[in-house]
Amino acid sequence: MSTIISLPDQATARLPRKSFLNEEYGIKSWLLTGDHKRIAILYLVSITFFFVIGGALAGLIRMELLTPPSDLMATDTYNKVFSMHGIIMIFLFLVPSVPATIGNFLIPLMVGARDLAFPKINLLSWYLYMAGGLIIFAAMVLGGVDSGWTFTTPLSTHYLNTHVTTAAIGIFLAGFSSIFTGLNFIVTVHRMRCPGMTWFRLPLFVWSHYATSIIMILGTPVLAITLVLVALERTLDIGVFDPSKGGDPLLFQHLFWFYSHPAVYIMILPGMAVISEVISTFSRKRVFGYTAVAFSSVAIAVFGFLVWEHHMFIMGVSQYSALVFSLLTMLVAVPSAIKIFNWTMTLYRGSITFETPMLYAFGFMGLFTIGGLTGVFLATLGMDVHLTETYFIVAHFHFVMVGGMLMAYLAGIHFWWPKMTGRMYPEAISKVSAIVTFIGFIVTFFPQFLLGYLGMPRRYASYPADFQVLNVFSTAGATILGIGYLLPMLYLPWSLVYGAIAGDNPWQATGLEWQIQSPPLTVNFVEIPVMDHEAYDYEWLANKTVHEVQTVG
Amino acid sequence: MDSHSVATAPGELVGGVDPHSHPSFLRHHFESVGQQREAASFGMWIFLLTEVMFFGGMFCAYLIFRNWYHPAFVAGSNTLDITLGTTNTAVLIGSSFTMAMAVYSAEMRRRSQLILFLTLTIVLGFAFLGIKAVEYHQKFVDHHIPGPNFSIQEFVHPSNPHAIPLSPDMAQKTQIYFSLYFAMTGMHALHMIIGISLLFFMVWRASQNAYTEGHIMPVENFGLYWHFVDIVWIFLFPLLYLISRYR
Amino acid sequence: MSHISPVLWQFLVNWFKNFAVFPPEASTIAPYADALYFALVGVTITGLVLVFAMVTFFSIRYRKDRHPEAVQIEGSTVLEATWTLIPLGIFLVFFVWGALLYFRIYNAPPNAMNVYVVGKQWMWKVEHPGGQHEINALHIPAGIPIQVTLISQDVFHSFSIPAFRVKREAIPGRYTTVFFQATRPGKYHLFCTQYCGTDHSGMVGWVYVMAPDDYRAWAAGNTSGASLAQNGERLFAVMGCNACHTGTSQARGPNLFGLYNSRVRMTDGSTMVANEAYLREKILNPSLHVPAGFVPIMPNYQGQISESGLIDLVEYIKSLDSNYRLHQMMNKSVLDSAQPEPIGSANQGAGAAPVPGVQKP
Amino acid sequence: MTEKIDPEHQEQHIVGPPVYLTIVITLLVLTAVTTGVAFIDLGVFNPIIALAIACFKASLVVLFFMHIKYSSRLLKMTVLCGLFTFMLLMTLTMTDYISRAWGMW
Ligand code: HEA
Ligand code: HEA
Ligand code: HEC
Ligand code: CUA
Ligand SMILES: [Cu+2]
Repeated sequence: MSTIISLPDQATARLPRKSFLNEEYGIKSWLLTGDHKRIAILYLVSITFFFVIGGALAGLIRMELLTPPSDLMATDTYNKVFSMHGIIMIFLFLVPSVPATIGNFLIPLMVGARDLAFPKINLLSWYLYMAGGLIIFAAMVLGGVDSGWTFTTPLSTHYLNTHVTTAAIGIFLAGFSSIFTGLNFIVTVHRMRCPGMTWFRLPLFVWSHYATSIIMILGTPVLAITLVLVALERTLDIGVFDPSKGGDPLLFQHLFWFYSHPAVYIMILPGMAVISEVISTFSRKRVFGYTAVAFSSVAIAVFGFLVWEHHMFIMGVSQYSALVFSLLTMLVAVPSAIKIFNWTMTLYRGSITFETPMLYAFGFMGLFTIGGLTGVFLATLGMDVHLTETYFIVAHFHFVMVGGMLMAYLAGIHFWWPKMTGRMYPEAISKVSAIVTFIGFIVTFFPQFLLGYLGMPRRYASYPADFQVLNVFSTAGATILGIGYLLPMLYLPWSLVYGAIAGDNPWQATGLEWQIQSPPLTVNFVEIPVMDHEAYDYEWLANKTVHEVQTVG
Repeated sequence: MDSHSVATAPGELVGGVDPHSHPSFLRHHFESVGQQREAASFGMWIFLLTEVMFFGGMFCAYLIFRNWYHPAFVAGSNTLDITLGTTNTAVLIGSSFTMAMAVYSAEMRRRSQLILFLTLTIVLGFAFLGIKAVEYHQKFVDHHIPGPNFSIQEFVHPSNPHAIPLSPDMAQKTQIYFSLYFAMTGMHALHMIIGISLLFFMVWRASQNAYTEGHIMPVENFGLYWHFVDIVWIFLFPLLYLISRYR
Repeated sequence: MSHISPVLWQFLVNWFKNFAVFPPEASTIAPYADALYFALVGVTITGLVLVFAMVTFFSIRYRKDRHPEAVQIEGSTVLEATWTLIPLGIFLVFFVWGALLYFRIYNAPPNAMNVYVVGKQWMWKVEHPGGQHEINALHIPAGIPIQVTLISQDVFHSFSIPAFRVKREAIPGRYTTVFFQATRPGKYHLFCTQYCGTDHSGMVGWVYVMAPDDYRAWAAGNTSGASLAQNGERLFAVMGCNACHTGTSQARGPNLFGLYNSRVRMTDGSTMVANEAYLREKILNPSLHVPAGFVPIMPNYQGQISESGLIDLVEYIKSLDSNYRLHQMMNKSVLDSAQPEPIGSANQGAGAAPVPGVQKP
Repeated sequence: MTEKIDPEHQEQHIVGPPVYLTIVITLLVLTAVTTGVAFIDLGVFNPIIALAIACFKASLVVLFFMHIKYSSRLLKMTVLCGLFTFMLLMTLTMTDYISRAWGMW
């Protein structure tokens, strides 16, 4: 059973005359569109905007931390900077990053549907996102928020006079945007699959997004009500989280992390979705252990709801319940390991090529493994006591979020760029930027593990001089990292005009989305396809030139 | 064996509507009316799940504080007007009934009956909000609204006929009870207000014959929403009004 | 650039002189934590090397030039089971290991010397049993188990001593405790690690670990005259507590002698341990838990006593317990044995015997 | 595996007024019962009975007014899934509160 795929040469490919990009013109046709592909592009543009802001704030953080005293900005300003950095990066960038752009674009294509189940709700969710984003942006411009992204009570409710309520409203709206995205995905996956597309023929991308959506719809509302209560506490002075009234600030932690822990899986599962596709495509092999990978996604989503208290181990929760949650956290780490090993084994006896997405995917595997295993450090009760609230955590979550998800996001953007735009990105420079990103990343965040074990607390504007050397490394790395991210922002737009024409299936991939023209038509499929083979069936693809199954000419 | 393949097979009657007749309300990306309706009601249920979790956060808070500060919750609960509360429960259940009947009328394609039941639902909804407003006003008069003006007078003096007076520290905790009371009933009332606004819209659409030509999905989905709001109240009522009434 | 490089240079030099990538091990906990840490690091490196080696090897061996035909493989249940169970097993080992350490850190031995720490925006106020007060500094003797009882006056803070590998959140309205035993005299960082507002990064201080002699000398030189328990005793009279808690059988309030750490039966039939948290709660919210056989007539003192005052009262009530006193005496004797001549009020607050107003029944 | 949307049986089950009337009357009666029971001292059983009645009422609404009784298995699972997550939130939070050493419970 070996596969050589020889599709017709893509070099002669030409841009299709009609596609979703030129179906209609004018700003209105974009702002009122129901087309999931256009909404994906809207998201792409807007999250990039917020990423640049968040990144610039990260730059400020690193600049301040270059020297021990808080000399670049006042401590107050610094607090606002990292709070806004966290809030923007998490709620406005990472949570919607892959699902709302790549997922939005691809899920209907992958399941063989004309659109998501509720196009208007999809558009509404973008508007909610923008409203939320602009409100948060306004909160930042009007003076900032200094609660950290975790809004710890009673600090956020009674001791800050910054725009906490405004930011909470913004997050509330952005949260509903993500609820609606999740809702749309679930209904689409359940109800809109094309004939022959059984659950176990779905690409793993869809499985992962399905799992993500479960978390989005079940977790996000708890965050919403928690923020409402915080806002009510600030405005109307109710006392649910206020210890001086008999309320319990720990209850806030419970409710907040009930969302925010599962949310970290909202932030990684879509990344894993991308990696499954990329690794399979560039090793021309079916993903090793398809069912195991599919179920591990769902397992992560379900177990993800059982472990939130590991963020509160030293906050005065009962020691027995800490035991329970530490144990459950160990369990949730296992499905991630399953995935990593399955991807590794997918390479075995494949026929591997090293295009940019694949490089990012390798980066993901390495960095996520480090990030994930350091998560296990934190899940280990006695270790967490020393490591919590230090830079070790900062390093942990940047490894999983930036090294994991952001790498995966970039892998995905590069991988599907030809599909989205019909043009190739420039290969050489993008490889350089992938490598620069990787190096920059390691230099930035690896020293933070050491800093964390040394005991440097997070959210510190000034720190003892003993910690400076490692911080200098970190700042230097962040500069490299910034360049690594800046490059795609330059060459991707460039490729819109000058990039080579991609053709329908430049990667010789098997997904339904690759069997139609790039960029696709607004209706996606002229005729609803009939799925008659497994996902990642490279045999089928190899024979495809014989039996032409293309739905769009 | 995939079901969607069946949906595209010709000559099948889906949901009573011929899939190939393509009624005007069938949106382009759906294959059939049946698929569209299934999707819509599934979507609505998913949305209701998020609502369950939304209220769930407050129920969780309620559970904890009720057990910590039980005497305060008893005292707070006993200040609520049980007649108004029970009436309101009945009113809301009635409105759920009229809503169910509205859905039925839409299914039966009876326009005037549909409008009638929708209007009745509006009336009952307003009745509920009206009674709620009276209760809120009462709380306002009694200084039982959490915040700087909150007063524990009633709970420390034996002037309160219902409850044994609490010690001052426990009486303070009634503020937690009222915080939860206002947060929960307030969120519930907010849902009612949204619901009533949608009802007005639906009466208008119904009068244009929008729901009585086979396209009953909006009415049905709105019905689900309305019943959900009713269910929330079904739990709020015993939890907030009926704590140790026998005192 | 010209601004950065001298700085960089200077600190590179510094770094080679003082290669700090690892914090000092200065408590009995630290070796345990470090052992766990290195075990975790070992597993991480193993896992990473495993993944890295496989990826590299496959990438070279099966790259397209060498291996143009991919071989389709379904999967393997045996392999799936392997990499489910082995990591699970490893993780479970760490779960147990970590849990043991956690309980070691948060459950002090009964003879631990008690130090109170109050966190507030943005400083640490330390109160020693002997009545010494310090701000943003903590002087402790080496070799003696120490329990820090924490509370916050406003928001969450977190009391962190990296060299000891311990840390605990200070919570408004509740006591939390953390335990350690310093081993090496020296000066160590003390941080507030929970974000607590504007000056969070300024809420830092030093922990001075001293040889027992030095500690006693320091304690003698810094005492404010009265121990915590003595202050508490005074407060007990001033607040009128002794009006009811006379310690006699006709008293309106229960006898507080020997109350600390005993099990108290409540009116609702449950029992509670009368620990610091319970005592504090009794003074602020007396009607939350009512001991069996009493009418809840005790007034509440919310808003009338500061956190330090509460600590004094609690320490006083604790000192009425002979067991507790005994344990503290043992500490004292450890301290004393280091140097024969007895020194003033180093630790005598807790041991301050017969307290007027409360008699043995 | 895949949930079935069988178009033939998907023919909307129309619930008629008699059912609705029965349900609404049951609900009103139960409201009266639950209020009445609240005035009798049953110790720990008061909240239990109140909640039991509330759950029963809610199930009636879900099953009949909201047509779950006649809906596909997918929708039934959806409802259960919501309940399950809600219970998770409650029970796991409670693991902390009931076992806190300072015994506020
Ligand atoms: C994308 C986001 C993301 C992801 C995926 C994770 C994944 C994990 N996280 Fe992380 N975490 C965060 C984002 C994330 N985290 C954030 C943002 C915070 C801080 C929040 C704040 O306070 O601001 C945080 C904080 C945090 C804490 C709290 C620390 C504290 O506050 O004290 C803990 C504690 O348990 C933890 C644990 C874990 C674990 C066990 C995983 C696991 O899911 C990881 C599983 C993965 C692996 C285990 C790697 C793969 C395994 C292998 C390749 C097998 C290796 C081989 C062998 C074992 C031989 N995380
Ligand atoms: C998706 C999430 C995400 C991402 C992508 C990042 C990206 C980065 N983060 Fe962030 N970070 C968080 C989520 C994220 N972070 C969270 C949740 C916190 C906790 C907040 C809290 O405590 O409340 C945090 C906190 C945090 C801290 C700790 C602050 C503290 O505790 O005191 C630091 C310190 O180094 C840091 C650094 C960085 C750096 C260097 C990057 C880099 O990867 C960013 C690199 C990107 C760019 C630089 C932008 C691209 C470049 C350009 C657009 C060119 C223009 C750039 C400039 C002019 C500078 N972050
Ligand atoms: C009016 C009388 C009165 C005064 C004044 C009073 N108490 Fe009490 N105290 C009681 C009574 C009665 C109880 C038992 C019933 C209860 O818990 O309310 C009690 C219980 C206690 C308990 C718990 C004892 C146990 O066995 O569990 C402590 C501790 C305590 N008081 C400390 C204090 C302190 C400290 C003060 C002063 C700041 C004080 N009391 C003032 C009457 C009083
Ligand atoms: Cu106190 Cu940070
Ligand atoms: Cu977590």
